[in-house]
Order: sequence, then structure tokens, then C-alpha cells
Amino acid sequence: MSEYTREEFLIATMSGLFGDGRFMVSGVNSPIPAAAGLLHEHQQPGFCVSIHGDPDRTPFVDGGVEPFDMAAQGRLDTFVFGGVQVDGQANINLVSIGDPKRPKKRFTGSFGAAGLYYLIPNIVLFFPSHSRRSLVQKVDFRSASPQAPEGAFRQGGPKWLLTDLCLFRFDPATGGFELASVHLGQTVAAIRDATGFDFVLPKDVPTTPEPDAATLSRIRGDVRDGLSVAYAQFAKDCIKTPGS
Amino acid sequence: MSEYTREEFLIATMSGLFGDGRFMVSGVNSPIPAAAGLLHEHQQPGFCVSIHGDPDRTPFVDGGVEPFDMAAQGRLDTFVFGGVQVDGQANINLVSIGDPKRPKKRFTGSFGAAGLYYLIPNIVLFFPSHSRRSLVQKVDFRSASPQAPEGAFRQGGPKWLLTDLCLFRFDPATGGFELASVHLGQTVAAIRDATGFDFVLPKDVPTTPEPDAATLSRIRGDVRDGLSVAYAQFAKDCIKTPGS
Amino acid sequence: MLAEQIKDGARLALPSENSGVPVAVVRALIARGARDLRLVGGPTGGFAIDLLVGAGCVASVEAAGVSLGPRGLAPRFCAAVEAGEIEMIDSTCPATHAGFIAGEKRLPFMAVRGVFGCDMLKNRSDWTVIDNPFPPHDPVVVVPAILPDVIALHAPMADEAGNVWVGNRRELKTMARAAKQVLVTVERIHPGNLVKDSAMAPGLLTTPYIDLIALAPCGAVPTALPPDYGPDDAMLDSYASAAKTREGFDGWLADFLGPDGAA
Amino acid sequence: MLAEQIKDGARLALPSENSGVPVAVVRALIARGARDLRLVGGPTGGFAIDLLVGAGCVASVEAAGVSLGPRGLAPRFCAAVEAGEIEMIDSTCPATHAGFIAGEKRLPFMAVRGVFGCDMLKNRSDWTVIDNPFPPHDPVVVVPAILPDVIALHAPMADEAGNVWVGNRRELKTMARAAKQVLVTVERIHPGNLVKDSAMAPGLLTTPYIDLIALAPCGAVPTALPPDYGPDDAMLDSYASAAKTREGFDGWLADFLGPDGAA
Repeated sequence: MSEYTREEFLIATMSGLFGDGRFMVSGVNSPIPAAAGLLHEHQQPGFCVSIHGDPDRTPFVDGGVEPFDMAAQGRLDTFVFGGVQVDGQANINLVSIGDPKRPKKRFTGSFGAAGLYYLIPNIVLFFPSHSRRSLVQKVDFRSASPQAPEGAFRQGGPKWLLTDLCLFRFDPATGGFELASVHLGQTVAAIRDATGFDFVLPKDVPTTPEPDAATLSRIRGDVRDGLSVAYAQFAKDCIKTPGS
Repeated sequence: MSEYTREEFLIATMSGLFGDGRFMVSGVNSPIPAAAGLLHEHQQPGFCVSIHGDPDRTPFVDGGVEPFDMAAQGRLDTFVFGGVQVDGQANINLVSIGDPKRPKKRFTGSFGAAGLYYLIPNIVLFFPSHSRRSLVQKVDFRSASPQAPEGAFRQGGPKWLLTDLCLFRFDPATGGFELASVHLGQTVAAIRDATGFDFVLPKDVPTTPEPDAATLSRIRGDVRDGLSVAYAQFAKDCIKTPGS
Repeated sequence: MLAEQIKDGARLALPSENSGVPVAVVRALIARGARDLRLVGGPTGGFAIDLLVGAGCVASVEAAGVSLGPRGLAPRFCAAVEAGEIEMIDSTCPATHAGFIAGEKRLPFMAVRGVFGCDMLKNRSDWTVIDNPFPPHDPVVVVPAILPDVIALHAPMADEAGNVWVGNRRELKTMARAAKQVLVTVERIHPGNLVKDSAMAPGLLTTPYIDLIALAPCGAVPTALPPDYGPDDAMLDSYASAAKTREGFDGWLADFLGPDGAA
Repeated sequence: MLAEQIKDGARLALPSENSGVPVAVVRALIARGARDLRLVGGPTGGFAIDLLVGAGCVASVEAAGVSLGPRGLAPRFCAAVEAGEIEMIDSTCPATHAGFIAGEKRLPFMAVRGVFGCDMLKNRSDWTVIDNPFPPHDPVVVVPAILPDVIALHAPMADEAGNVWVGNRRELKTMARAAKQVLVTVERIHPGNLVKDSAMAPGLLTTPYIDLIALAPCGAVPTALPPDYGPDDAMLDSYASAAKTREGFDGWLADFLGPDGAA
């Protein structure tokens, strides 16, 4: 059994969610999504990840609006959103805790999420600190929501919610999450305990696969190298050196 | 009394209509408007004409859409439109004679007139062959019209109609033309005879001023030189050489 | 090769005169006997549209204007409209630009200033007037997105990474991003990747937007391709003169296509 | 000098981080004690917005996000929102872009895809949902034009003719054309007229759109100004650390303004 870091596990697991799209953009402060994108380039021919902070992986020539137009055009297949809170209807909150007019705690803001939530087919929600503080019954502010009036245009939406404890699948038909797998060492009971919203529990819940040796070797080789352009410190701290 | 060509007269007269705006664009196949713009640069400090076909006078860097955005922004003050027909309500026709579905004669099309008719404060209509065929009761096709629903946004519109016989002023309050001046050698009766629409006739109709010697000298000097970049043949054929 | 991608009946967008007109592709379309093309000018057209219409390749033309510029009316286009041989869908430049911008953003519609009272608004069932949803709730013309099946354009260069430099012809980027398929011919291939050249990057249509690139030196002749070359005045003069009659056009076209053009 | 053009209470648009942030102008605004500025991020903000908020110059911030990027939250901005000292008008990037594009075209509104169900749509009285006037008549979010009183931006160069090269920061052109007044600082003056340079032309904001240009070498420091320079990491680290407290911020700001800053 190979040993691996928490981050290496999340990189490998997230990469498995990226499917058969061609283009992913990873935003600011997103080393794990960026690394997962780099790993997926090896697993899915034709897949390509743009990494904020890596000039060689920033193919935009028309300023800030271009990625949003690309998303509308269906050229942006995969995106990872984080946030402060997520609720059981896949509403995410990047704005504030408490009353938004006079919040207990203010965060960054919603960035492009509210628009992209309808445009990108494969959206992964990533909340690496799974607790009742982040996975809540109802978000304090909806930065992005899949809940639209009937007939609204939609070519994408949230598909997965990955945490450090488990993986949920979002079901657009019910508008709620289903537990897809639990990470090694976790139990359904522990996850229920740490989760502020209800979710569907299938009869059999598999364990999230561990990364195999070839995947870890890839992460510690090409992925680590590629990631170092934008995230040198993270690559050094969180990914083991090749062969270790 | 100095002698001058028909074109020199029209250049001088048109230039007098350009007022105190700052920026004019002259379109394709428009030597007289271009020359009038060049002349006006001498008469109105700060005025500048862009000439289609003269790279040094084509300040656009964002393709075909930029002039239209400039017009909307109020940065394009003056424009000259021609056409196949104009009627007494300042509707112009650049499309066809007869039923537009199966026209007797097809022309180019409306270009940007329909939009610019609401955006450019100082629009001069230029119909250098004044006759009942071109100045009509009702145009066969409205390429651009000042007739909008109540409350419609409008920051510009047609202001003058210049022909080879006379000058009309458009009155936005009545939506019709008033005879402003008749060119030397013309009579009100002759103009009425050659005009297919009714117009307001003031008690006294002045004669359109003739270009003075200084203006002619300017036209034959700097204007002729500047015009030659885009309209060499016209400059040679229709503007006299300096001192002649 | 590129021309084979353009199927009969396709809605084909073409650049305005002297803005990257893909004459080499147009020639190949005529040579293969393309039919029923529905052309969209970006927003106007000239030599290429007249040629395609004259050669019988066209079912309809949507444009704000079609002319030979300094050489006057587009003779085959005008004759075809007068004879009822093609459907003419008249537009106005800012409305076509708005339609392509809506297409680029996959928005269903976009507003355009002015355009009231004209016969395009009256005749076109796809344009309408709505109330501005915000104060002063004034009436506003809106047009739908233009989403062509395919655009063909010619550009000065592509780089080895598949980016195409269109310079200041910004509307070509918009039109290409609105189109389902993008076919590009270029004068030459530039070594390296121009996205990394900060001077050249703003003028690029980058590789994600492009389906096929082919080398076609002089691919826009006789139209101009700034900054590479100006118009071929002699060739355009001869066209404008010959195309005034059906017979003259046919002779000119046979010369233009050359001995293999009949195939 | 440029900063004097920006009146107290002005609606001031600012570029997103590392996209031409006019730090020299911001510094001068703080030095002169500007008040009640209504900032609009293009569409996001960072160091400059945090600095202006911390210095007490700001009444409201409209942005899709404000952060110090890799250094995390914008501490003075967050503290001011939490204390109710400034009004925060939350947006989302594509809606802000749409507002500026509508502003550039002087359209009253523009549609934006998605944006349903979020609290910005609920809270903002200036955003609404209308029915697409064309089939399938689906609901569409529309936002009004953003027309700032003034935009300040910093760019690598201006030329002698007064054109400013902003490279691939296309949104700066859009924002500038939407603004009533455009103030630009640059690293250097380039000889000649770049409009005539076909490589550089597509990256220009040309002279008709600009009110004032001033030379300000290192005018975006500590933010990055590609392709000229990257971020000043040491300075940004010291800011992020100091600004966590009111006292730390005040000390850092005093150093930043220098001895003449108290005037």
C-alpha cells in the first residue's frame, strides 16, 4: 500500500471527476484543482487545463470577459468552485456569514459563480474542510444557485461535491445530493454527523478508491513540475518528491 | 468674381453645415463630404475628419463596430448620408426602387444609417442630383427614418438636406423640410418643380453664399492635397489647381 | 479542402470587404458547384458575395450592404435581387454587429440604438421592439443572436500553435466565436506561439475557436488584406466591368477559375 | 494632478488586480483625503480597493469580489463591511462585464446568462428578469449599463499622439469607453503614433477616449503590470500582514504615503 498526502489523495480523486471535457479553467488560489487538471491531462487525451498564475497556461487574449464568453459558447467544460458554505440544494456562499447587510464575517464575493453555474457542464464543488460550519442546511448568502425559473436556459451546473471526508453526487432531478463514496477511514455515520444538510444515502456506499502507484508517480512527476510554475510552495509542501 | 467648379461649391457649402462638432467620419465613395471635412478642419479648431480609404485618417483599432459605439457615446458629431431617394419626412432609401421584394432596381443596402440616424447630432443628407426621382413624396424603402415611437432615445438626427440646387433645413418639430437657401442661378419655382415633396417656404429665401477666394484657395491647397490620398482622381478632376 | 467543409445550404458568414475576405475558399466553393448558401455579411459584403451570387451558389444574402465599394454597385447581386433569384434580408450595420455579439455570448438577443421607423424593422419578423426594463422604460429595438453554421476568413498569419492573427479586425473574432465552425486561410505560418507575444496577442483569434487552418498565399486577392497588401485594382476593375452583363461575368469567372475550375 | 480630477463622491471604476491598477493615483487620492468614493471593480478588486477603504475614502464598493488574491481576504475591506462603514454592492463577473459593455454602447441594458437564484439578483433593485422577446421566450437576467463618472488606469505606455497601449486587457477599453472621464498613468511615452503600427494597434485605447495622461513610472506597484513587471511580493506580503489590524494598516499607510503624505 503506497503512502500519500491528503492533498495527493484529493488531487487524484478530483481528477477522476473531470470526465471527458476538453477545457478546464482553474481560478485564483486553487492549487488542488490546478493539479487535478494537470493530472487529468494525462488521463484524458485532448483535455487541457488553464491555470491562473501560469502564463504558459493562460490562453486568453481578450481580457477578463473571454473566459465567460467561452463558457457561454460551451468551450469551458470543467470548473471547481469552493466557498464558505454549501447547502443541500447546491447553493454556494462566497460572500458572508450572518446578515449580509451587516455580516459577522465578510469574505471575498461571488466572482463569476452565479453566471458559470448555468454554463459549465461539469462543475465540482470542493470543500476540503467538511464540517457543519461549511456544509450547512441553508447558506447565509447565495452566491450561486442552480434554482432557476422554469424554462431558464441551462447548459451546465453542479455535478459533484468533494470534501476531505467523502464525495457527493448532485442530482439535478431532485435538486439534492446523494452520497457517492466515503474516503478511507470514514463512516457514513461520521459523515452524517459532520454534514448540516440531508442527503440521499444509497444502499451500498463504496469507499473512494485510493490513488494507485502509477497515479502517485504521475502526481509527483509531471504534475508537481507543472504545478510549480504557479504554486511552488504548495508543490513543495504538499506533494512528495518522485520516488519517495 | 472667382470661378469655381460645381464640386468646389458643394464642398464649401457642405463644410459650412458641419458646425462646432469635433469628429466626423466620411464613408466609402464620399469625396465631397471628405473634402468638406478637410476644409472644416481649417474653419473649426478641434474638428477632425476620418476618411475611409486614407490610412492616416482611420483612427479605428477595434474593427467595424467601433464607429457605431463611438456614435452611441456621442463622440461622432457629423456624418453625411446619401442615397437613392429622400422624402419630405427625411426618410432615406439606399435599397431599391419599386417593390423591395422584387425591385425594379436594386442598390447597395442601408449600411449603418438606420442606427446612426438616432445617434449623430449633425447629419447632412446629400443628394447632388436634385430631381423628382431622388427627392420624392414617399421613399420606396425606408433605410433610415427619424420617425420613432414616443419616448425613444434620440441624440441626433437629420439636420440639413443639401442638393445641387439648394439647401433645406430639417425641422424636427414638424418633421419636415424648410427651404434654407437656393444656389446661385436657381429659383424657388425651379426648385419646387424639381422636388417631389412639399416643403416650408419662408418669406425670404437667401441665396446660398458663394465660396470666397480664401476658401477656394484652401480647397485648392491643403484640402486637395489631403483628399488625394483616398480620392486622387476626384481631386485631379474636380478641384482646380492652386492659383488657377 | 476547406471549401468541402461548407455544405450546400449552410449559413455562411463572410467578412466585409478588405477585412479578410476568403477569396481562395470562395473560388473553391464555386469550383465545386456549391448551392443554396445563405450568406451573412459581416456586416457588409462586396466582391465575394457578388461572385458567389453570380455563380449561382447562393439562396439568400443577409447584409447591411453589398457593393463593389469605389467601383459602385455589385452587379450580379443587384441583378439576382431584381430577378428574384435570391432572397435579400436587409440589415443595418449596428444590428448585425449586435447579432454577432449576442452570438459570441450565446445571449438570445441584444439591444441596438436607433433603427426605428425603417423598413428593415417592419419587414424582419426576427427583429422587434421591447420596452427598456429600466427607467425611463423607453422603447428599444432588439435583434436575435446570429449563429452562423460556418465562417470562412483569410488572415495574414497563423502561428505554429494554431492561433490566427486578425489584427484590428475585431469583428472577425466576434463572428468566429458566434459560428459553429471556423475555417481560416492564411498568407503564412509564423514560428512559435503568438499568445506569448504581448504585442501580437490582442490581435489573435486563438486556437480553441478554430476548426481548420490552411495556407493560401494571396488568399484574399483581389480584395485588400491590410497590412499585407492593398486591393488588386486592375483585377477589380476588370471584374466590375465584365460583371455588368451575364455573359461578361461568365467569361470573367471562367478565367478566374482556370482550366481545372470546370471540374 | 490626475487625482484632483476625481471629485469626492465620484463613481470611480478601477481595473481588476494586475490589470493596470492605478496605484500612483490611488496614493494621491488618499494623500488629498478623498471622501465618499463609489468604487466599481472591473469586475473585481484587490490591493487598491482595500487601501482606499482602509484610508476612509470610500462610501460604497460594487464588485464581484475583493481579495488580495494569493494572500487571502482583503482585510480593511472585510472589516469595513463588517462594521457597516461602507455599502457593499455585490455583483458577479459576467454581470459587471455586461454592464460595462452596455455602457460602452450606451445601451440601456444587457442580458447575461445564468445568474438565477442568487442573492445578488434578489438584493439588487437594478437587476431584473425579463422574458426573452424571441422563442423560446425563456426568462433572462438583464442588468443596466454601468456609466462611471471616471476611470483611472495605469498602462505600460502611451504614444506621442496620446494613444494608450493596454494590450490584452480588453475590458479596460470597454470600461474607459463607458466612463465619462478617463485618466491614465503610464510607465513611459513611446515615440510616434502606435495606431499606424498594425501589431500594436489592436491593444490600444486611442486618444479620443482619453481625457488626461500622466507619466508615473512604477505606477501600478506593488500590483503586477504585465508584460512590464510582476507583483512586488515583499510589499504585498507586508501589506497583507500589516493591514490585518487598524493600527498595522495605519502604520503601513503612513510609510506608503511618505513624509509629504500627511499634507
